[in-house]
Amino acid sequence: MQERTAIPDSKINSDLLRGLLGTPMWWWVAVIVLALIVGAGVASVAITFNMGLGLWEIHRPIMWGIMIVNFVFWIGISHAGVMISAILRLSYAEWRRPVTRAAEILTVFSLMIAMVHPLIHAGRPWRLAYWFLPYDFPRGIWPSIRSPAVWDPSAIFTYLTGSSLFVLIALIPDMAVARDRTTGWRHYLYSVASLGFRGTPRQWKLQTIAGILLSGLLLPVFVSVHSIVSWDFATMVSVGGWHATIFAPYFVIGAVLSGVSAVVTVMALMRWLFHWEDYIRPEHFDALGRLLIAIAMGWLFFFVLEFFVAIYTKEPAELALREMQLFQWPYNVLFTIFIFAALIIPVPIWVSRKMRRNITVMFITSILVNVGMWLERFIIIIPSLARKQDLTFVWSTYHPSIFEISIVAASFALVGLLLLLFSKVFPLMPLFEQKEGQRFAAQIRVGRRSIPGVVREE
Amino acid sequence: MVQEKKQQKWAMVVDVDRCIGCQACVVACQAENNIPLNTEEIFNQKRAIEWIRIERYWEGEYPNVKARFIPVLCQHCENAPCEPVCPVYATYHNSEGLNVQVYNRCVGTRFCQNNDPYAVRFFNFWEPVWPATLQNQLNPDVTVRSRGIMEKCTFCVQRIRRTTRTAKEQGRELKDGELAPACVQACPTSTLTFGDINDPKSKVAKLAKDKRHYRLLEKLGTEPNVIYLKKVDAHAKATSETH
Amino acid sequence: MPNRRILGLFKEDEAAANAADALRTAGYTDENMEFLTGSPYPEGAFGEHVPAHKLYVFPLIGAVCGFGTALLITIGTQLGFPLVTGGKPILGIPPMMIIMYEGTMLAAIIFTVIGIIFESRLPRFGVGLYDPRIMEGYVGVLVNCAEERLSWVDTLMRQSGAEDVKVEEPLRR
Amino acid sequence: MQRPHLRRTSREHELSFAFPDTPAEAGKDILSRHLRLTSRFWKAFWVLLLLFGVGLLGLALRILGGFDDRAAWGYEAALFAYLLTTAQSAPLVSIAMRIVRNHWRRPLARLSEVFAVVGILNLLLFFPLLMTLPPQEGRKSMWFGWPGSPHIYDSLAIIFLVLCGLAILLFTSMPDMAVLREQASGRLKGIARRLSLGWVGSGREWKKLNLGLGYLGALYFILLIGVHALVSMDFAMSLVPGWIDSIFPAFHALSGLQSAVATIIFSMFLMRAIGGYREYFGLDQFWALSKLLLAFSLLWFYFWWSTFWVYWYGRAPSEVSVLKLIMFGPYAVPFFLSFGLNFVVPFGLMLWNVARRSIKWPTIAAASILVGTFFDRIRLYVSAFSVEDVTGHALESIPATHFPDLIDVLIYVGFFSGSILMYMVASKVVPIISMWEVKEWLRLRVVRTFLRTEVAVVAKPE
Repeated sequence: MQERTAIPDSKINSDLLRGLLGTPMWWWVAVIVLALIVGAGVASVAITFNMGLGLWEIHRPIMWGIMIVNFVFWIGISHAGVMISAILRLSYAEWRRPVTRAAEILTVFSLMIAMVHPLIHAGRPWRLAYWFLPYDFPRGIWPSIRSPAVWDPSAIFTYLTGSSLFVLIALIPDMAVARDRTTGWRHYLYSVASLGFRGTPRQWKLQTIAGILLSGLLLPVFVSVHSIVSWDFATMVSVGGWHATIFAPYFVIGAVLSGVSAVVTVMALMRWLFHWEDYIRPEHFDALGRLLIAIAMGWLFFFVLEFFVAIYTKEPAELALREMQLFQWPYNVLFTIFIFAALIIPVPIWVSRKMRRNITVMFITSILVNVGMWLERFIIIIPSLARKQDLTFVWSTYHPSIFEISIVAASFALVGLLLLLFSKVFPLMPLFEQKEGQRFAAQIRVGRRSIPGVVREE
Repeated sequence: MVQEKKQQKWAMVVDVDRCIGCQACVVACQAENNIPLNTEEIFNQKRAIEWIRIERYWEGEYPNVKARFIPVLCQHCENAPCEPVCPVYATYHNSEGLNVQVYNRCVGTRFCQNNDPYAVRFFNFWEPVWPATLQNQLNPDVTVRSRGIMEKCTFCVQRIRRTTRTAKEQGRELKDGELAPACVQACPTSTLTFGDINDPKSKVAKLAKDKRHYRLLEKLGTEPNVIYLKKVDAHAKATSETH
Repeated sequence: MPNRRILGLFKEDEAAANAADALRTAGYTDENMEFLTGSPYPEGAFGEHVPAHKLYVFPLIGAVCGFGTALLITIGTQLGFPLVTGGKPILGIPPMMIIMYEGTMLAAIIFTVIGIIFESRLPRFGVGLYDPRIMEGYVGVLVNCAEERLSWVDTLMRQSGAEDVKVEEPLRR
Repeated sequence: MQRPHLRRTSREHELSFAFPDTPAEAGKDILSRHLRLTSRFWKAFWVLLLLFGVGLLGLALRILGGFDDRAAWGYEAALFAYLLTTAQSAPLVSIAMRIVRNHWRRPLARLSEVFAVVGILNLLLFFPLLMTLPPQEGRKSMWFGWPGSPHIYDSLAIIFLVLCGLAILLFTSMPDMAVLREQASGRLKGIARRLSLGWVGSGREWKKLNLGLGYLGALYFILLIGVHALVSMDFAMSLVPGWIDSIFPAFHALSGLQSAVATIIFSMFLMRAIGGYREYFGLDQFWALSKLLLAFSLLWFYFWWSTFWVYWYGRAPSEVSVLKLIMFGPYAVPFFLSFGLNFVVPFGLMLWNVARRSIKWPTIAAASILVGTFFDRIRLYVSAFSVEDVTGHALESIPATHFPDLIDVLIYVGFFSGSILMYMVASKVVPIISMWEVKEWLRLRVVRTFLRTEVAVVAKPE
């Protein structure tokens, strides 16, 4: 990319390890505030376990409330990591370098958070072992693999394991740097974490291949995860609004949209909080903005298809459902906010190069998108249950209770908290990627102009 | 279909034409199956548990409006959408065509209720409590369900078991109409008929062939074992919106 | 005769490459010469052979194992307790495919990671002769040479621009 | 500087193409190849012309047969969709790669853009097919009975698509036409003068050209996806009661992308083998495209599975009957063929890097995809057209398999040779290798010494 400034390796190290080696005031403040919110959430979970799900506002036939909405949302966010780092690694995009780690770690944490939701949400959490672990051998009964509720754990477990290992592998060289920079017990800790990495050509070669090979392996998993989550809904023949064949790719691309936006948010925060202006530069936001436009357009295509094919059958239940989504309070308001926040406001802004390079604007739009995408999940999941079938007398509506809301709030706080704690122990930006980027930078002279290029060796 | 011909397959016929909406079946079911009391508060929470319920809707324009009643209970579908989604086999299809619920397996994902088009599965949001005066009225043959699990109509499986056992003890075949779920027994207008639909001579089998017969949400292909008979009047379209 | 390690630290990678050339002409090969860098360099940047590896075998083995296990589990769980649900076949192939897919990928990824660690000869207990400056951008040329040639290599490195040269402690016996 | 370890490094495939290294030589070389006109070309020309005539005759017969019997038109619909899916989608390869600023696309950019001319041919099939559509009342239709629908809007969409493709071809070939204007002789010189639109190559013109190509490309992309959606819904989905499959238009478009890549790979192979441009299509192009091929083959399965899986689990009668109709019933054979050739074969081949980094295997995979897509279109359109009663909630009875008759064969032969003919002629007017893009490429890439190794440096101007 453009305006590349050569930074000596030692400066890169000290800059990017800033989070590990120093603890600014804002860090403590943020951690405490977030911890309080998380605490509130934990408290309401405890109360729910103690007194029963009656505390929530779910009822027949809307048996899944915003807890599941939030589950789907976090699964969506978790698609940021592999999307960014895998796609960009495989396409040798130079501007991936500062982005990858933050994206991957966001994946891991949001996936963990997502995983918790269905467990909290179960009627008898103390019997969850029955759900996805084999039990009761005398009767020889195992989980029913015909159930979407069993595909989910398998997919999420695979994805979580994969992406965590991905992060850890990429961390090894940075751990070596931390090892050489620290002393005392932290030195020992990092020595262990770096597995005695010394930077021989073989180790670097493997490190590079690992990035590409693991990306290639994780990409199909990442597609499968959200597809399988979407099939929780799409395979339900009884819920007209859910039973659409397009759900799998529609959810995946929606997830990518919200995930990449989340990465933009995190990057902006990193740039501001850790003062990494030299590393997270406007052109990175520029590139991400361009990517986001493409994703948003693709998502729009699927969104239109889903909606259109649903109404063009003119089935009464479908029409009733769409009527509810579009025109009935409060869904009409939510729908309007969703479509404006996720599409109509941000995309035209991203079209302008000047706006794409304005970090504040990108920060705000990225948050807007995620507000919109959260509401999208709400709009998909809740009204469809409320207008399940033609049996008008079971139609209903839903508004979340304070307990559900506090748990949702806690989930957001928890991701922030985990990220902050992570930044204390591991560098949020891959050091060696930065150095590599500088080694591999080159210039080509054409006539009077010298054009920035990059060394290519696949 | 899962079971060979000769075996019993329990079914019910609901003659909508006869139903007067007296709710006797609801009360009987409540008493028979230890269903927790549906207080007004629980009703307002839309969490009332009624294994069989009378759905009432108005037909026609004021002044000449007619009240229509349709009893809705678990349809015990052959291809029950609610069964395969359960991760722990808490609900499955047994050899007598019943859609059974195994309470102690249930972990309460509430997936089955989502994929149940008739909304006839019920979740225990609260620990069930009975006033001391009612403690002794509980039916000893029926489990009291704890909080956090799903429950639903069983066609009074406890009665089916008891009657078949006595029949076997007396070494005779089960007679048609000999056994009836509480709701059928309580219905004053004999709207509900229960029996073995695999036995061509049974009342149910005959009624099921009536030209008025239809089943709820047939387009889903769930093949319920509860068959409805249309109202016989000019306003037969009253039920038309349900199929 | 006993061999000892000697590590030359170069600020300029060009200098390191020169030293490597000189050592090669003196008969040292990749077997007893190693380059330590703080970041990836293009392959063969110091004229070293491109290290060969068998990483691609690992995911394949993993995939096979994962697929087999998943197949056993899915078939076993369905036949082990044949309950009819929703009029679906007892042995439903499509649902099995989902689980088997995830199982395959899981094992493939885990094996790949093992492969990466194994192929990059890690974990390595203790870094041996090493210097923190390497991760700060210096290039280290690590030579494993005979006792009496240590001084010769040392001077060679310093001539070709080594900023510092470290020698391994003699192992006492 | 040659060291043993340099034998396998990046250079091998970065520099795998053997054409001259300097822009000037490259331009001269391409020009000389372009102006060469063999007798073999003329032989092929006349044969194809004859066959095309036969095809037109067949079409005439079919039209005389009338439009009321929709089943008879099934194979024409499939053919139309097939041409749309392969030839008319092919320009996307160059367009997309230009948008992401890939360098390896440059030799094959023109190759894919020239396919736009086949679109003209496809219009001949499209308009008769419109006549066969049943009236909208009583059936589900994406137009909700709009006045003039679907005929007007579908026609507009597809005509715009063809025009847009031709416009891209016209503009992107302006600079080369300017060269021909100076260098060529005879009739070609005259054509070039007209087609070069007075191109002189000023800085402003270049700027405008790049910008315009970007916008037109985006427009073509959108139009193509739109046309795929319209065609798949109007000519297949909405004709089958109970076929409510929201991913189907997307699946249709996706297989368009897949076949586009396959088409390009295959024509690259032909260009190497008989086109006389062997040196210009190296491992670069094949390797990069075969990666795309792998991705698209996986996506093909993914999109197909989304339909199959949701229907399999849902089990509503309407869905079961649709599965029977287009997959496992009367059209099971074409379906399984297309499943094997569109997914199993290309996936099995392209999975291996060794195969991806070759000329032979990508070509085989591409060929199998082209055949597979053909059968895919047959199972989708012939089945949809053979449904008698288009009203109702679900498909009552599954129609029997409909086999092609002689007229169908005539039309197929005619239109395939017609497409090849148009492409050949166009490729003799427009240089099939974009001179200006290749030249620009050669300016933007150099091989440098990095310490003791050699690396290729690629410049990416914004």
